[in-house]
Order: sequence, then C-alpha cells, then structure tokens
Amino acid sequence: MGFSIYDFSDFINNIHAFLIETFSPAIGNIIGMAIVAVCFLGFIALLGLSLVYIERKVCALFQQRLGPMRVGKWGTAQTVADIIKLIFKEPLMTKDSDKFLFNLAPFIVMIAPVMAISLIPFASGLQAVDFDIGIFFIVAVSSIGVTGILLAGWSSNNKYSLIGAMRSGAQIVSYELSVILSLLTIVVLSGSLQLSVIVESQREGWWIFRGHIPAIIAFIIFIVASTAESNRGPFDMAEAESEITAGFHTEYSGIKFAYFFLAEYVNMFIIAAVGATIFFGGWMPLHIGNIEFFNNAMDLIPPVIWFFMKVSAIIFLLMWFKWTFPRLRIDQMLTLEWKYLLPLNIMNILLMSLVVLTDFHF
Amino acid sequence: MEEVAQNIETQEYFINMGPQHPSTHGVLRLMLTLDGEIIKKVQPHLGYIHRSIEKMCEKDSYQQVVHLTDRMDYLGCHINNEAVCLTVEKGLELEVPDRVKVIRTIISELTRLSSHQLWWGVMGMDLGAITTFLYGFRDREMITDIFEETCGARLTMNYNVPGGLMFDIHPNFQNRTKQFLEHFKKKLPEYDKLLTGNVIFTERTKGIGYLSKEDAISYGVTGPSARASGFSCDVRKKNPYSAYDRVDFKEILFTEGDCFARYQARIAEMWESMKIIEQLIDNIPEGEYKAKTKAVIKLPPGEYYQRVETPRGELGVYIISDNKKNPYRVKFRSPGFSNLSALDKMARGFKIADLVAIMSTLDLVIPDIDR
Amino acid sequence: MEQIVFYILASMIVVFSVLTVTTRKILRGAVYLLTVLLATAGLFFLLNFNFLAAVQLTVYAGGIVVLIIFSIMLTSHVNEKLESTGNKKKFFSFIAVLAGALICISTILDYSFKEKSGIEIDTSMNKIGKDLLSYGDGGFVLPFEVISILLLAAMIGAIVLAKRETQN
Amino acid sequence: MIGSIKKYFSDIYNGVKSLFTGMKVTGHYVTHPGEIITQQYPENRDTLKMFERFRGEVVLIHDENNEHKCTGCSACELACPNGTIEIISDKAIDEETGKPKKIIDTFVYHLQMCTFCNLCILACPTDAIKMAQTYEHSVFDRSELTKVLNKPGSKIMQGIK
Repeated sequence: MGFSIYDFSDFINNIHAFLIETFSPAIGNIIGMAIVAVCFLGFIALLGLSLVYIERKVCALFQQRLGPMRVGKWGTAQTVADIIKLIFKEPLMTKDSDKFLFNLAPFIVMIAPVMAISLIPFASGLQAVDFDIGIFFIVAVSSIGVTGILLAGWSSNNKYSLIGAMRSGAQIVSYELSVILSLLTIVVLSGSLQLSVIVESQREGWWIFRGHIPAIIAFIIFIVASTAESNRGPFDMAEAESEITAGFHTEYSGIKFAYFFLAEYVNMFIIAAVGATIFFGGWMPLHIGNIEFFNNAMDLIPPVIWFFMKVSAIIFLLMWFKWTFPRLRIDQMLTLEWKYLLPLNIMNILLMSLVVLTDFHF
Repeated sequence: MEEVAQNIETQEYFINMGPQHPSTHGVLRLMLTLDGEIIKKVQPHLGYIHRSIEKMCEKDSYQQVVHLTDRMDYLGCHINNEAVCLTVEKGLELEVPDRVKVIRTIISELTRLSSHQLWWGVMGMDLGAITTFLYGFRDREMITDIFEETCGARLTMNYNVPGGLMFDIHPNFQNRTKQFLEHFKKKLPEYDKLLTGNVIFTERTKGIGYLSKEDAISYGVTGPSARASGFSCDVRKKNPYSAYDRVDFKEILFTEGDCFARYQARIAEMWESMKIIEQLIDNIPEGEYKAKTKAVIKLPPGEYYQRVETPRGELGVYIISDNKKNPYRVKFRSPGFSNLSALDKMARGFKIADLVAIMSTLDLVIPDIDR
Repeated sequence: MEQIVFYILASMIVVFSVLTVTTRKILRGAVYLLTVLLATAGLFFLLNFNFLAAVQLTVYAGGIVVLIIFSIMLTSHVNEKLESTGNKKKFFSFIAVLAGALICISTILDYSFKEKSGIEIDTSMNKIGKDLLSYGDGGFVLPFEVISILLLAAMIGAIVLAKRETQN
Repeated sequence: MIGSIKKYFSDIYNGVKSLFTGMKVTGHYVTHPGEIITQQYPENRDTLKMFERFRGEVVLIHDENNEHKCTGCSACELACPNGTIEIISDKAIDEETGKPKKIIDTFVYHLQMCTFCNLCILACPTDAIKMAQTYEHSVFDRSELTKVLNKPGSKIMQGIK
C-alpha cells in the first residue's frame, strides 16, 4: 500500500480497493463512507476544541493578557474542561417556547458546516467529495445555516432573540451575494468551479499574485463578506452582547449552546479554508518564478502543512479583525454591503474579465 | 398602494433593557418602546440599587458622612468626598492649608483621569471592541496603584476628612504620578488610533443622540455631556474650589452635541487633566496636611451648599444643620440622575445599538443615580 | 444501493409534505417544507444533476424558505396555533387532493418510460455554463437574458415601493 | 458627479486606512508579549506585597509580651459608622493607684460590616489598633468573619491611660 505525505490519492484509492475487495462493493462503499464520516466528525470536534483555545490565547495576546493558564500546561485543557462543564449544565428552556424547533435549531446550524467541510481539499487526493460544482455547492449548503439561526431566535420566545435572529437573517442573506461574487472573480480566472481543478490551476503561482489587483480586491471583499456571513468580528450584530444580550442564542444553555459555538468556529475554518484554496493555492507550495532551488525547497514541505499554514494565517486575520474593531450598526452593515461591496464587486468582476481576455495576468 | 401601506398595522412593543443587561452598567432598568429596532420612547426605572445614603447621613457624624459618598459615584469617589468636606469646611468657615488644596486637586484630577479611562474602555466595549476595555483598565491600574499607596484603598479611598486629609501623601506619590503621566502621554494617542479615527466608530457616533444646548440646560445636563453641546458649565472654571483658581486649563467646549462630540470632550479633558497635574505636581507647598478641627464637629444652624465638578458633571452637596453633631438633612445633586433624564430626548428615533452608544457617552454610574 | 437511498428520500418527501399541511404551528410547517426541499435536492444529486441540486438548495432552501420564515417571524407569535379547519373545508380539500392525485397517477401510468435511453446526458458544469450563454442550437442565452431583465425589473420595483414608504 | 465619485473612492480609502491604523496598535501588542500585564494571582502570593497604607482589616497591636494598648475607651466604637466594632469592657482594680479601672474583656470586630474607612484608627487615642495588609478575607462560613481582636490572656501595656 503506497503512502506518501505528498500525494494521498494512491493511499485513498488503495483503501477503497481493499474495502471493495474484502466486502461486496455495496458494503465496502458504506464502510468507506462511515470511515470518512467518523474522520470528519473527529476532525470537527478537534477543530472546535483547538480553535476555541487558539481564539482565547490570541485574544489574550491582543489584549496584553495571558489567557487561560490554569487547566493543563498553558491552559491547553481549558476547552476540554469547558466542554465537560457544558455537558453537565442544565438545559433550560423558556416558557411557551416551541420545544421541537428550539431543540432542532442547533442541529440545523451544524448541518451547513459539516456538509461544506467535505468539499475542502486538505491535500492532493485528500478530499471527501469533489463535485464539479464545488464552490457553488459550498455556497448553497452554507445558506441552510441561516434557517437554524432564525428558528433559534423565533422559538426562544424572547424579544432579544427575535431581534438577533432578524438581524442575522438580513445580514447573511445580503452578504451571501458578495461572497459568491468575490469567489466568482477567481472562477473567471481559473475557469472552473471544481475545487481540485482550482488548486491544480495554481501550480504556477497562487491566484492572489497572478491575478494581481482584481484578485487582491476580491480577497479583501471575500474576507469582509465572509466575516459577516459567519456572524463574527465586527459584524456580530446577531449576538451583540452589549445591545441584545446574546441575540439568537440568549436562551440556550449547556450542550445546545455548545453546538452554536462549535458551528461558529467550524464556519470560521471553512471560510479560511475556502479563502486559502481559492486565493492562496490550497495545498500548493509557494513557488516563485523559475528559482529552482527555492521551489524545490518549498516542495519539501508536505501539502497538508501548507494548507494548514495558510488556513491559520487567514484565521489569525479574522481574529485580528474581531479583537480590534467596534461593531457596526445593522443599517450601516447593510449600507456597506449594498453601497460599497456590491458595486465594487461587480466592477471587479468586469476588471477581472478584462484581465483574462487580454491575458494580462501572470 | 398607499392605502395598503396605511392599512397595515404595525405594532409597537415594549422591551425591558435591564435591570440585568450588559450595557446598562449596573442595575438600571430602561423600558423601551420600540418600532422594529427604532426607539420610540425610553422610560428609565430607578431604585434597584437605592441604599438611602441621604437618609443614612442623617444619623452619622460629619466625618462619617464622607465615607458614604464613596459609594455613590464610585469612579469619582475622591471628588465626592471632597465635596462633602468642602461643604462642612464652608459651614465651619475653616480655611484649609494650601498643601491640602493642592493635593486634593491633584488627586481629583487623577480620579477624573481614571474615571475617563474606564469610560473609554467601556465605551469601546459597548460598541463591540472588547480590546479597548482591557487597554483602559491597563492604564487605570497605574492610577489605582498610586491611590493605594497614598490613600490606602484603590476604589473607595475615603482620603478626605473635614478640614484636610486623612494622612500626608506618600513619599513616592510625586514620582509615581510623574511616571504615570509619562506613560499615559504615550498611550493616549493609542486611544485615538483605536477608536477616534476608526471609520466604524465615527459612523457609529457622529450625528447620534443629538442634544441641543437648550435641552442640555433645561434637563440639567452637566459635565462633559453638556459641554459637548456647547453649554459652558465647568464648575472648576465658574466657581473655582481647592486649587483650581491657580492652574491654567481650558474648558473643553464642543458644539455638535452628538455622541462623537461627547466622546471627544472626554478625550480632550484627559489632556487637560494631565496639564493640571503637571502644573501642580512639583509645586506642592509645604505645610500641614490637616487643619485643626474639633473631635466632634457641629455646624452652626443654617444651610450650606457646595458644588464640584465630578467626571460626570456637577455634584452638589446640600446640608441643613440644626447645631447637632449630625446633619439635619443632606441632599446630593448627583450628575448622573440629571444626565439620565435627557436620555429619552436623545434616544428617540435612533436604534437600540445607538441607545447603547448614547448611554455610554453619558457615562452613567448607577449608584450615583439611585444613591 | 441507489434504490435504498431513493426510497428513503421519497418517503421523506411524502411524510414531510403531509406534515407540512397538517401541522397547526405555522413555523413548523415551514421547517417541514424545508425538509421536503432538501430531500428533493437529494433526489437530484442521486440523478447526478449536481447543478440542479445546488440550485435547489440555494434558491429554495436558502432563499424561499428563509423568506417564508422571515415573514412568519414578523407576523406571528411563538405560541400561536392555527385553528383546526372545519369539516366542510376538510371534505373539499380531500376531494381536491384526490383529484390531483388521480391526474398525476394516471399521467405517470400513461407515460411509457424507456428502459434506458442510450444517450448519456452530460450534466457537467462546463456544459451547462456553455449552454446557458450560447445562442446556437440548444443555447439558452435568450431565456437567460429575459429572466435577467425580469429580475432587474422586480428589483427596481421593490426599491421604488420601499422608497415611497419612507417618504410618507 | 465626478466630485461625488471621487468622494466615494476617497471614503473607501480613508476608511480602510483608519482600520489599518487600529490594527497596527493591536498588532503591536500581539508581537510584544513582554508587555503583558497579567499577574497570576495565587501563584505570586509570596511576592505579592500590599502597600503599607493598604486597609485590609482592623487588628489590635500586640507586642511580644502579649500586651496591647487598648484602654477600652470605645472611641473607635463611636467613630465607626457601621457598628463594626463592639467593645465589651470589664472593671478591674488598678494595681498602682488601687482605683477601679476599665479594661477590655473582648474586642469584637465584624469584618463583614466593615467598610475600611479608617475612621476608627484616626479616633484611637492610644494607637492601639491599626489596619493590617491582609487581603484574602473570603470564608465559607459567615460567622468566621466576626473576630475577637484581643488575644486570649492579653493585658494592657503599662503606662497607657
């Protein structure tokens, strides 16, 4: 069984073949799916744990603090302790709330990131599904998440929650537009929606460098719009604890609250992963022109490491935003979208089309 | 179409902001009448932290009254103490030594600085920038250390006694204060970089919560909140007490009357406070730290009033004496109470998010309102 | 394998469709509808119509259901229940449903399904993209543009309506 | 028209620039972990020293012979605004003069009612009490906060009147 940290496709194919040979094709497929599902669930759990810890540490650094230091060395087990605490908390519910929808909402919120994460290419060949509609599918499933937020806000029977849900509805629906358009800018350049093809097309150089000005504008718009779509950073109007206490998840406690929390962090990871894949070449190593020595040295670093380095850089950027800026007001946020981001985006796509038509990119 | 628009009934609804709410900074309850997110009416409900300080004063001796005022506006407690002491000294017709006056002024300005630093941090936090909260506290910590060393407590200092101070300043006081000034002069521009110039912050505050000069006067708004509307009301200038008549400082006036003007007024006041401290810190006159007073103070029968400028505005202390060792009646005209009364006027027509900004620029301290 | 998935999805569609119309809590109805639409998208995926499935997800699940939920949120309260319908109404709706079902079933039975058409339909994204913007044979550029103009008109109309209200 | 377009783009430019200035400030701190100001409290108990004037709790000063200076005059009790101090006094015969004399039996201090205003210390004519620099006052049982300040068997110092 061939195994290389540089290319996983042989490894995955071998496992697949082995499963099908040992069992019948149908059962082999099902077992394969189960393995993938378990891997992803484990990965998401790990992701939630580590991202919460990283966020707390990074936030502490921004604020000249130490952050969690008590549980484990440097507080590394703090999130585990928090999860244990959340599991044992009493699940509270308000009077007259719609119990069915109240309990359903956290799961709907979780569906979207779990579906989207399956399309992310972690390394060459390390991708669960590779649809030819790639990016479109990610955008499509992430639009389901908003339903969960709306349901959570409405079924809590709390006016603050309702306001929060209303805000997040308006926010997510309008910012989806900008996310799609900014991603389309790069699709124009790469000529495909399929994520593996987009990554492959950046073998010569990442799109953010090769697409120069329009690509950089697209990246900025993407970062801003996707921050807004994930209810984070300066766009956290849906929870806005100083205005509407905690917005749509005011009434949630215990493990159901943890679900919302987890969804937020997985969403953040997906944003960073999509950004890294589209703009920074996914798992592609950094290559500069024809400097053979440098390129070969970069090739030595495994693609998985490259991918996670890029993702962490973008996550750090998102955290930097969150811990620096004040929150926008809901109408200002909509103004930003419709008056600034959207027109810029459309102009940017035109510019990019011109660049592609004239072959002006590198 | 217009008919349809008229026939559609929209319902206004009530929402309780507080008594427990992250941005009321205490147990203030605001009953909001909302149309969507737009505020139609704000009704403050008070009394959740009422401890009847004024009534308690009536059974206390004049020395004991002082420490109760720590608990009113806990961020400007030295100034509250000073106000009571000044009133009692006025009743006794007692001239306090120069040294006391200067020290009181320096510590008052340090109190004002620390209060404004906390306000700045909290204002940032109310608008969603949590990092500013920590930065504000970081710089305030140096001042509380100075207080702890000289007065013995960090928050409820109780450093004043009628006739002077409880004890002399600590030998380190001048050095530490100078160190702090040096440090803070570097940090205050950072405040500007983080919030004042920030496009999101200016959008959130410019044109929000307008209060005209006339309204400011008629609602009795005082302090930086009123001076941002162009109402010149600085007691330190109008009616100098302690050592304010011998220092050179500007009264900060803005005319815009919106949240941003109130914000700028406080930032500018921090610079002025530093200027005042700089002028006095090297010129503390030698002398006694306390004038001679009797162990049991009895004010001659009559009514006494003294006003001072706290970080939030004008604090008036009104004492009626009937020649006993405890006052017959004490009344505090607290700035927070009057400032709060203008909230409804300022917030109407704005959104919930703006209400939060307006409340933080009013710089409310709830125990100061309820007493 | 595919058949099992198909039956799961199909039964989901049937069950949740019935629930959508019988529930007395209006928002639950919307959620059941969402499930129906998601299951339909699943059917499309099963048929390898990936693009259509994604469109189904974005437009119906992400757009229309959100809009429905939004309007429900604005108009009704959480513990509101719809009145149960009268017997007369029940009777007539039963007749209508029966008639509709009969028509559908008879059409399906009448249609002679081919065992397996030899031509494999190309559903790749490339093909769809090129077809959408080509004006040759099998090109959709005219309907595409017409729909664009329709949407633009709708948007302008919405803006005009919204603007008039603020002036009042 | 051109002016407004120019304004549109300059607005964007200035806005983005102002955001970057803010990010520079926070970015400075994230790259300078040496400026972290957090103190890890229970770990630094040994090095944590309060200022000498810090008002932690009232204590009655005892010297090495277990003698204190309190005459039981109850000036502190009167000066206290909250009734924190209760002095239960006893009668004794003065050994030198043979006259009856007031001595303290128990000096009760209710820490839970104390506001640390320092008025009792100022009122004390013999400097018998002082503020200690302790700061960890939390207990599990409220009754532990009511303290008796004079140590068992302690006596008044010679020559204190």
